[in-house]
Amino acid sequence: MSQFLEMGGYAFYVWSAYGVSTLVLCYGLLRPYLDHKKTLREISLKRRQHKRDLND
Amino acid sequence: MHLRAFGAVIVRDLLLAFRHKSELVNSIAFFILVVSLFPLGVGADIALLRKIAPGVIWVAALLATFLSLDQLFRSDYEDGCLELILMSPHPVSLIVLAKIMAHWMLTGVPLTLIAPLLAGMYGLENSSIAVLMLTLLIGTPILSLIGAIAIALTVGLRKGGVMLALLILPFYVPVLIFATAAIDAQIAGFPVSGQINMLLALLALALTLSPWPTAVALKMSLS
Amino acid sequence: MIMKWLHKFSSPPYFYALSGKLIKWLSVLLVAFLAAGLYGGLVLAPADYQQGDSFRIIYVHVPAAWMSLFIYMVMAVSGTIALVWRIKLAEIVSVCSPPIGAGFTFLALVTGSIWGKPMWGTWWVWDARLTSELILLFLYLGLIGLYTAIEDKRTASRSVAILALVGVVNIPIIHYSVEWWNTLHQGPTVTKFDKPSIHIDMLIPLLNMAIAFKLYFAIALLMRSRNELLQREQNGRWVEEVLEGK
Amino acid sequence: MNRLEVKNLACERGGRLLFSNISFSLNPGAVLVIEGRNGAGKTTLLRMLAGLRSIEDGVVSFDGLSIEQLADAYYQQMAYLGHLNAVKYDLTVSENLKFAQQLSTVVSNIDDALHKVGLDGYQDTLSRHLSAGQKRKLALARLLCIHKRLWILDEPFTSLDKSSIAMFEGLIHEHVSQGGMVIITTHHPINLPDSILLRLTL
Repeated sequence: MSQFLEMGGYAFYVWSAYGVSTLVLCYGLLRPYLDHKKTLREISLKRRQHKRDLND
Repeated sequence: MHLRAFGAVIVRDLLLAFRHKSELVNSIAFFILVVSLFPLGVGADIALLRKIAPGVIWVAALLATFLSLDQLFRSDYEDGCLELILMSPHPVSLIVLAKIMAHWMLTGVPLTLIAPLLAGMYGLENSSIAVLMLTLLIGTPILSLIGAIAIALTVGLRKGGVMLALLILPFYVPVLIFATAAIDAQIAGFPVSGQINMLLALLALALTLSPWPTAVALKMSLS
Repeated sequence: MIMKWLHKFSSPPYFYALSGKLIKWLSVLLVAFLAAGLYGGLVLAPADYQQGDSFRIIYVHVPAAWMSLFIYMVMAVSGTIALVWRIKLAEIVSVCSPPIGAGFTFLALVTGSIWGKPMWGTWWVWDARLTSELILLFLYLGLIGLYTAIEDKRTASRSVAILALVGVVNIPIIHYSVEWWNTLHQGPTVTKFDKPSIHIDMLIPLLNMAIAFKLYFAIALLMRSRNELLQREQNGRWVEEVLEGK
Repeated sequence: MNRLEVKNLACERGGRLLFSNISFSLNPGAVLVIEGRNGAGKTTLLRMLAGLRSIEDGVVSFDGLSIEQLADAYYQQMAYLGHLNAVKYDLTVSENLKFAQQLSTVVSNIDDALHKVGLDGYQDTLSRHLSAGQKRKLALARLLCIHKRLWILDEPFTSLDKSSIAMFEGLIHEHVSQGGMVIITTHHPINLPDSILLRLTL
């Protein structure tokens, strides 16, 4: 296992490259997921407010 | 019938520019300033200066043209003339081409005429200065044509719109590469016809392809 | 038949529901291909005789570089469809793609320079491919900047479509002029940045990773499109049921 | 027979429905007054009719053809006057008008147009030196010296004094009686004969 981690002496380069990739790709999925939740909350908030204005 | 309008737009823009001299001088002053600042930073070693001359002069010309492009639509946009032009019975891309040509006459041509002066400062001999002027003559219209697209896209923006237009500079890369390569080839004594033909091809491409997106972008910015 | 399906597919509520299911299925596929690609690339593939194990970065760098161009094409095509036929869905796709494309371009740049470090000792090399990738990143930033700068969403997406169209015409020109410029200044050096001779065991994981990245793009695009659609249609009745459903 | 027909035009701005299913048709010899409180979308509607703003849903057609199909031909028939006067300050009055004429096809004498709006003798003054009202009159003079059948006027009376408004109402009446058509938004009460007036409230 340690031989695998060592990557023939290039461990730092290979794993930093893969590390950056995981970061970028995860962010790429996380961001829309959170935005989606935020948009849903915003819209329901606006609609509830809209309903309240209507019946005042 | 369209040619009359084409000429009218050019004449009007030239007239406006001459009545409003400051804009004219700005881009030329910027060009001279940037080119003459470099030796102060890089040192006056003539061999080095001669080596970087094509690149420095061309990048300065590129930026000078781009900065002066902002006026192309901005004043018309602010006083409503842009709407008048968009609603004329003539194809908008034709009128846009007229405006770009007027802009080229006001910035591209002066830059080309002043370049030999600055090239002299960098120790270029006459033959490479001739090639420099040729590349500027062919290259500056391409810069105006492509730049016009970005300016049309961002003319309606209030905040930071101008800076955004800078992001069209990547499209200037081919022009910069072939122009500076032509001058380097001349300095090294090689024939320059290859690079010059590439520049002419880019000019033909820009002339035919860029007015249409500029016109559509103007309609976008106004809607 | 196709038009009917396209019409049905493009109606917002239908698309919203369908994309929800699609994302789930695609993520399963993504995990599968990713696992295959990574395992193949990191473990099975033999080390390169010249670069040793550092060549394994190729399994991230090359698919990312392919994706950066692929996404630009997808964006330009969907932008043109949106401009010409005014199909709302195409507009949303062409607007949601730039951030993902920028991500992949950035990834290609970073992994490229990390890969170059052991070979040439410097983080940045004016290699033709890396330079073109850098310019492509500027193009993506321009698109994202333009979209965020314009308030009205419809005009913003059409302006982005125009810039993307102009971009797609210029990308080959930029690429070849940079390539030409590179050979001019660097001359025939041995550190040509091409892929090592591809052995079949090395190629399979590369293709798996490429497919995995395409699946990833589809998922990210669907997620962003659902979000964009929700924002644009927030007054629509179908949004009502979506709110109850959640 | 050139008529302007609008069928269920709708417009959405900032996620809010500004107006919807607006339908009307305007025949030569009529003036359509569009009323509505601020923010009701009057200007947006006019800009859509002028082809400046893209039309998402609904159809605007002139002489039976949609204005998108007509494109340049539509602009031979229509003149739009917005909030901005479209006047170049560094050009003189006659240069401004001459430029507008060079952009259009059917034109008439500049001096007559200036006389009608009360700007005679201003031919060679730089537009910069005109007052706001005079600049507005210059924009109106432009309408007169380029012959367009359909006028679309957005608040044309701003910065005009009483007599100038009356003068301009006369010009509208004259234009309409010669078979022209006018669409206008204004807050001033319009005194034109009701026979030629149509009203639309947003």
